[in-house]
Amino acid sequence: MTFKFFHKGAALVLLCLMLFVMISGCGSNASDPKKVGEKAYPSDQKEQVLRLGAARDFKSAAQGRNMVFEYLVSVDHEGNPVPMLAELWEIPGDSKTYVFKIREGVTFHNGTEFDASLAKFALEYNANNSVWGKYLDKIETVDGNTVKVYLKDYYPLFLQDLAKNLVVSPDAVDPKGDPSGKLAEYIGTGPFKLVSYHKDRDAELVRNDNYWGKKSEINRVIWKTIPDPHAQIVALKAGDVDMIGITEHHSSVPYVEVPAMEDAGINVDKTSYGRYQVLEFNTLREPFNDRKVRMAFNYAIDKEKMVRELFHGLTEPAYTITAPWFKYGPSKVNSKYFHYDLNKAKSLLTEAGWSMNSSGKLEKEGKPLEVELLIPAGEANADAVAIFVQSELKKIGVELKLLTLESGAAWDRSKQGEYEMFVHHSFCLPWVPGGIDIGGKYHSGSTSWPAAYHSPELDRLIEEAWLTPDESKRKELINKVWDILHYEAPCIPLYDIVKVSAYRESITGFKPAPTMFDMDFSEIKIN
Amino acid sequence: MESVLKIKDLSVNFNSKDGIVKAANNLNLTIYSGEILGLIGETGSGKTVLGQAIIKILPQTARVTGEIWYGNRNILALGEEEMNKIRGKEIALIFQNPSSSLNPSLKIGEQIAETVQKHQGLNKKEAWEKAEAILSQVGMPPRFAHYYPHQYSGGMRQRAMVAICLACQPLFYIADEPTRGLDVTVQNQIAGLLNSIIKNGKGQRSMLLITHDISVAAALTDSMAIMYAGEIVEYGPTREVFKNPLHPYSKGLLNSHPAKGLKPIKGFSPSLINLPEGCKFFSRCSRAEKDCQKEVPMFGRKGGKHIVRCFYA
Amino acid sequence: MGKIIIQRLVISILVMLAASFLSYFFLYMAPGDPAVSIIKSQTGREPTQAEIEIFRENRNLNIPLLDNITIWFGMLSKGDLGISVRTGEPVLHEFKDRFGATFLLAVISLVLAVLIAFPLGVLAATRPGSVVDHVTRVIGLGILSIPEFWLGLMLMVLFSLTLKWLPSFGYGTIYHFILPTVTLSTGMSALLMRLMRASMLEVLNLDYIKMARSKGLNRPLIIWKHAFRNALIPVITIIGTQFGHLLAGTIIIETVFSWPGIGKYLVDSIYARDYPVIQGFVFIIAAMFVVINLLVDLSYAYLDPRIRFEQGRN
Amino acid sequence: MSKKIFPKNRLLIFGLFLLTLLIMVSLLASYVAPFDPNYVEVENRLNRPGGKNILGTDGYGRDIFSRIVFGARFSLSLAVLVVLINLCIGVFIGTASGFFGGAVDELTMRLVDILLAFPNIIFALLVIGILGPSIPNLVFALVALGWTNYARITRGLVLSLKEQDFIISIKAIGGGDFYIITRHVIPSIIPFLVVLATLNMGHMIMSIAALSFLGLGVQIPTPEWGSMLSEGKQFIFTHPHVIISPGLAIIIAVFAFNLLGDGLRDVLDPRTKEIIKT
Amino acid sequence: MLEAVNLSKSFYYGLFQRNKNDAVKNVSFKIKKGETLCLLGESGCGKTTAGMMIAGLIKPTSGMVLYRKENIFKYRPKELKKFRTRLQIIFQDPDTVLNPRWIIEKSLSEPLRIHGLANGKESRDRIMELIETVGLSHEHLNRYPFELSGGQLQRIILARALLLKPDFIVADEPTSSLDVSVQAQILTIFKELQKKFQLSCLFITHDLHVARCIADRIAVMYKGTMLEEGNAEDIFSNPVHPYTRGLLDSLIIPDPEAVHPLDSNIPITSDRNYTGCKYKELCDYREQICEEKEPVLKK
Repeated sequence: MTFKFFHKGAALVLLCLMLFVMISGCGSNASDPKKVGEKAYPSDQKEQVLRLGAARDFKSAAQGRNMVFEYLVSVDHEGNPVPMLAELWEIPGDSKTYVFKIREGVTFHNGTEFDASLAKFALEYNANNSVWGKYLDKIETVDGNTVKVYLKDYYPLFLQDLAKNLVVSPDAVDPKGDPSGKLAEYIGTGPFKLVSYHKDRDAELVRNDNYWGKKSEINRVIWKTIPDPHAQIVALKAGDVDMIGITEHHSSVPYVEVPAMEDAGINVDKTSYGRYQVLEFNTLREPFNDRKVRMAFNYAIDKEKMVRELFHGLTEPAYTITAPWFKYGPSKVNSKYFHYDLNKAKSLLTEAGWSMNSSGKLEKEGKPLEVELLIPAGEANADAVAIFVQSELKKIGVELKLLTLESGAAWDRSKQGEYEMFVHHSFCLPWVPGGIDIGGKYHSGSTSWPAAYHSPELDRLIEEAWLTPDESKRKELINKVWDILHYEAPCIPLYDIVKVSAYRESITGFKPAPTMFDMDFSEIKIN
Repeated sequence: MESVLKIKDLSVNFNSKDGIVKAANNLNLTIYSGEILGLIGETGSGKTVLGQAIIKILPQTARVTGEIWYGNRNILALGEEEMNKIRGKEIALIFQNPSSSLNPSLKIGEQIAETVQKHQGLNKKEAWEKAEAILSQVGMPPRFAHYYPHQYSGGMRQRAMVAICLACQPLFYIADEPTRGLDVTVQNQIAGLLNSIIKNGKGQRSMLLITHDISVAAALTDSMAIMYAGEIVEYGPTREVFKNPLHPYSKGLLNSHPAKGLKPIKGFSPSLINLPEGCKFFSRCSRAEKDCQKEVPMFGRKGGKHIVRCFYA
Repeated sequence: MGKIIIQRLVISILVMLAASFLSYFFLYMAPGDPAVSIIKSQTGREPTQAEIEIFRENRNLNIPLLDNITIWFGMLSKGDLGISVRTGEPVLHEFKDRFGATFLLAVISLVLAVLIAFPLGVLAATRPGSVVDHVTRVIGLGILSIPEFWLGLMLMVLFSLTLKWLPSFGYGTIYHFILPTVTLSTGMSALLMRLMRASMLEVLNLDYIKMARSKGLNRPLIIWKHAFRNALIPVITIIGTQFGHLLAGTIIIETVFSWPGIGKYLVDSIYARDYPVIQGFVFIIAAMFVVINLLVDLSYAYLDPRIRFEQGRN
Repeated sequence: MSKKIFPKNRLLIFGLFLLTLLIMVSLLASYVAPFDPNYVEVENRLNRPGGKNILGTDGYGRDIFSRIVFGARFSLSLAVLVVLINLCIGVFIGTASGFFGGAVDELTMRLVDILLAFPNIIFALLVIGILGPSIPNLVFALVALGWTNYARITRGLVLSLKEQDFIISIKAIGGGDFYIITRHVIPSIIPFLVVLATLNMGHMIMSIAALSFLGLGVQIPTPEWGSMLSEGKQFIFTHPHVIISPGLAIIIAVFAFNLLGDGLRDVLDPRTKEIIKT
Repeated sequence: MLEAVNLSKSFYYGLFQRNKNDAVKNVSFKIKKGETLCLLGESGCGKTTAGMMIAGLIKPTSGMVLYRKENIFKYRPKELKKFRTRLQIIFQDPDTVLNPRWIIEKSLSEPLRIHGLANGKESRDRIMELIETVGLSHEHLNRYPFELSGGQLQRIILARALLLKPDFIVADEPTSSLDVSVQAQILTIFKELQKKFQLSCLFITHDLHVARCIADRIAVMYKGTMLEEGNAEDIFSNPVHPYTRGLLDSLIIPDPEAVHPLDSNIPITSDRNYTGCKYKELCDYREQICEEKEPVLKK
């Protein structure tokens, strides 16, 4: 039998055909004629186009969503709830009922007017994905612009949680109008409308001319995805994008690049959002079950030098567990801060029973002081910090071993308390910063941090603080919590992870948003 | 009779990592039109090199000296371009191993047609028609032109090889061990085919038949030259050489054949790298004297065309 | 030939399924929770237990392993590869949106490499021992010693930073293609060139090339018609197997040049423990291997009649 | 025979020289390196080459030259380890399946087909992405697929050897399977394996560097060339010297092995060329 | 001495091993002590496969080989090892039979080492003795196979085969890759040794001239089947089977005076398996029955 099928060029034709199918089937996006962000949109006076260089895809970044969607309630820089789509709210009586007055004159991007019933839908939609949903009893519309939410129990963080809940149109979810559906279309009330989107590549937004608040001068925002931070910087310098760093909820612009950028005439904004990088101790294990050792470690690290040399002095060393200026932050701590003091560190260790041996290493009963620092892979700046801390601890005779684990595995270790030290960072708004909420890091109910510092006294104070609706009493209790924690030194706060945004000289009116998940374009102009 | 090819003082050396291989030493040979000249020798005696030297396809490491006169042209002095006009058109080489000498990825027809296309300026279609005609000339159905070499049996491949060489009806053929490795019956067929090509050439065609098989030589050739260690030791009309072999080696070779008594020559052939001085057959020769070891004997004429390179023959 | 292809297909499909299940199984068994990784990557902090539970419930992460496999099978039979845990979008869409970029990068690099390698390889093989041969050999060997990602970085420093000729990253215009494709094709062309040279040298020493010479054919005809085609056969196989390395290479190059392809997405998905994406991508990549191998087989048959008729003869 | 060939192959000699140099440097790392490779001195970070740091310092003020020297020790020994493990597994499986054939052969070769189809970087990515970066995981990821090539080539060699008359004749004389394998088969394929392993060494050094570059290799602060590149990548536009010299170190090491393998392939056995193509 | 009883070997190939190729079909013969049986046939007729089965290197699909009335395929490992000293095989291509990386002496002493028969000086003496018997000298012992010519290697192999003092030799085309003069040397030595050691021999060849010189009896094979068997003299003087006759007719004699059976017509035969006589396509005496039945060997 001879195989007639392969007569002469048949195989070649087939090959070409398959290649063609593959290219045309998969490369359809590639042949999009619109060159987003290129010269097609000149930044002249008539149309102001802002091109953002972003590390992440538009839809997977909260900052992207928050251009299109808004919340009922937002938070300010310290964490106080502030009105947004809810003009005002009341908490009558038992602190379990919330009455929201919906702002008038707000329309969705598709033209539908935002009212109480749509607010109710948005709340129901979010209840499915939020912790407060567990406390929810029912939602009622009182009239055209009043919504009443009944909770089953007192939930202290309800308003803060709302500051993460997007107000979406019923038309935006799939299936339409179903509160348990999933977000399919970007129909919100925000200052910008999404007009085109290419996954991992770019997105284009135009100004919402019907926006209820202050309208931006910017007509058009181009979101360009550039995952590599250095590539972002090159793009910024080359003028391919106007602004970078602003789109991230962490510092994506490497600190090391900042001086050179400033030299090149690029504006750099450094904003603190109170997120601190910290080294957690396992307080259940030797040697960190001893407060003196924990304190000694705190004294032993020259954070000033670290910030100056490794981070070009762009940020501040941290001496409190989280930023003191937060609403519930450690603003009134009585304990002394652990400023760099080698002698104190050494004497504390001697007190704790660790003595220097002949080879310059600390030991106790023949056991050397060796500690392992767990680094979750991908934790920003963790490697730099680890290597620095390693060299600092070496000076007091401590050998620090470094262990990088895939972050899921590292997280598992922390859950099982299987670590000695752990590079981590504190929470920031709109969550409760510092791990002092119920189930938070320093509460014994924490499932994630069983080996962090816990005590019955601390638990009592935390629980009491969060279960009282009385704001001043809560503050008082929380100050006590911070006192205990700073006395116990459960971790080494290292430095403030400031968010760096960089933008071209032509841009004026840059204003940092209250939380790192938002962007504020209300004053921005391109000259 | 007119001479077709005259080889004068041809030597071929190769550089190898073990030393210089003297594959052919001072060969002189004349082939006359209409005849089949048999070049008889054992493995490693340099006979294949001679065939490839005539058509100038030896590897670049080969150093060829001497003259090869084809008509009034010295082949060794010709450029590659002029040579390409002779190869395949006037001189054709029938290779010894058809399975490896046919291009496995081209149809037999194509392999015949491309020669025709090149030398006779025919277009593709005409060339293919010609190819089919030639195939039937060597006794194969024309449809076989559309087959690939691996679809042929061993004997058929050898026929295809002959067909390729026959394509432009050249006048001079070099057949390099055309019957090697074939079964007895197929051997006869190929031998018959070669014989008919020359005999049908009206005295115009001639052939250099390189073989180690004295039966085939006996059956086909008009005259024969016997090679030993890169040298021709005896030359003469086939009948005479068989009837009266003069050189001790020729005698031994003929008598080694099972049909002729299976009487072996003692000893081993020398390697082409370390050839002895004097007569190369010296160490194996029963009639050798001292001077054989010192001097290479010259050819001596022994009546008619029969010549021999031996002092004592 | 037909039978061989069917046999291969059957085995390949089993391989595809096995590969995707294995990757799923490993991910499922590995430490780490997709809920944590994903919430973390979106918010930059570890989620609370309550948030994790809600997320797991919403993204169907609480289904047991075996049930998940049957569900996946059911979906696969409808041409559905499930939904990404991370983005909540169908895996197939995620793949399609990104594959174009990777595919273009890989194919352009391959074509570029072939265009450079084949003529050079043939040139070197036809002049063994010449200056061209030695130079290409040493340079080829040198190029093969350069790590691709490093080469990419160096090209970036040279052409984007110092000379400012080309964009260092991104996707869109033809200029964006230059650095990544040059990076990818450099090593590949060195490899293919060496292969082509070796294969060609081997073929040029075969009897049928002597035969072609003895027919009086011109040198170019001998080289391209007789030698090149036969020399191509082993090279084609290598190109087929190299496709895997090409994909692997693109993963690294994509991270270097911020290329919006599947490579980076796959890496991120592995870290996010995005089971459906890994499972689906591995399945599709395996499927592509099957197609590539099939194409290699077909081109084999086209180039080498011995294979085409292998079954037919007996 | 060897006397004549070796001087001719200048590239081989050069490769041998480079490799000896590398091995010497890595063995005598503590003498060659002027500084402790892990000594951090942030005040001295990102020094340009020259002065007391020949190749400058990295982002933490560590001496790049010392790190490269110690990195040589690490990269070479890890590559040797992986290649040896691969070689042993591959030769064992390849010999067994080639020599005895049958269902075992069928099964292992299908497995090899599957594994060969898997791009090894993707596989290593999966393994290390799942299990986390560490040296044992790295070795596992590189071994899990790495042996297949050896197994395939060994099997091919054994299959062709098995059919050769000299093996059959020993069977006919009465030599047992074990005798034939240990006395004839394995010794006959050793030249091929040497070439294969040498060429594979270069490949392995690059794979390890690539994985380290992706952050999947060794733990910090181990000096390793790939992770030096990975750490230095952030300085590419401000201080390119941080990534140029480790890259050159990789190239030199890989080049040495490639030259050696290529030269050995030419010298040892002309047949090696046909079997080991790349 | 040795008897082949209905030996058959089929090779299976293709998808699911569905296709079958009968390499050898129902071959039977007997060889007496000191006798040489020549297995004569064209290439691909299955004669090598038959030889390998006799030597116990290939298991037959059916049938058996009896050595001194014992089936060699039923041997236990120990008996098989013993049998290996009694029967030796000589291959076609001497260049490939010795380990190319070993010097000749090492290869030569190998059989003794494997069977633990002799070592040291004793082994060396025996080797020296044999090496001289085959016309070589001790200087050849320290060489590598590639340094020796085909004829010399074939002598070495002969010597090695005789080292274990076998009583049976399977020689598979031992001279077909050699030149005529070398062939004559080897065959002469072979005949001498056979006489000296009282060897029985299965001699496989395609060369009628060689067969005539060496054989006591001849068996003619064609496409896996045996067509004719008999005394060498009888076969040559009075061939019965049309194939044998054709074979003898096509023999070219090294004599330019003779009439040579040159024939330029080519018969095209098919490779397929079919029923009936294997030779029917080329046979001048073909009749209807040849199409239907495969003839059996008769006296």
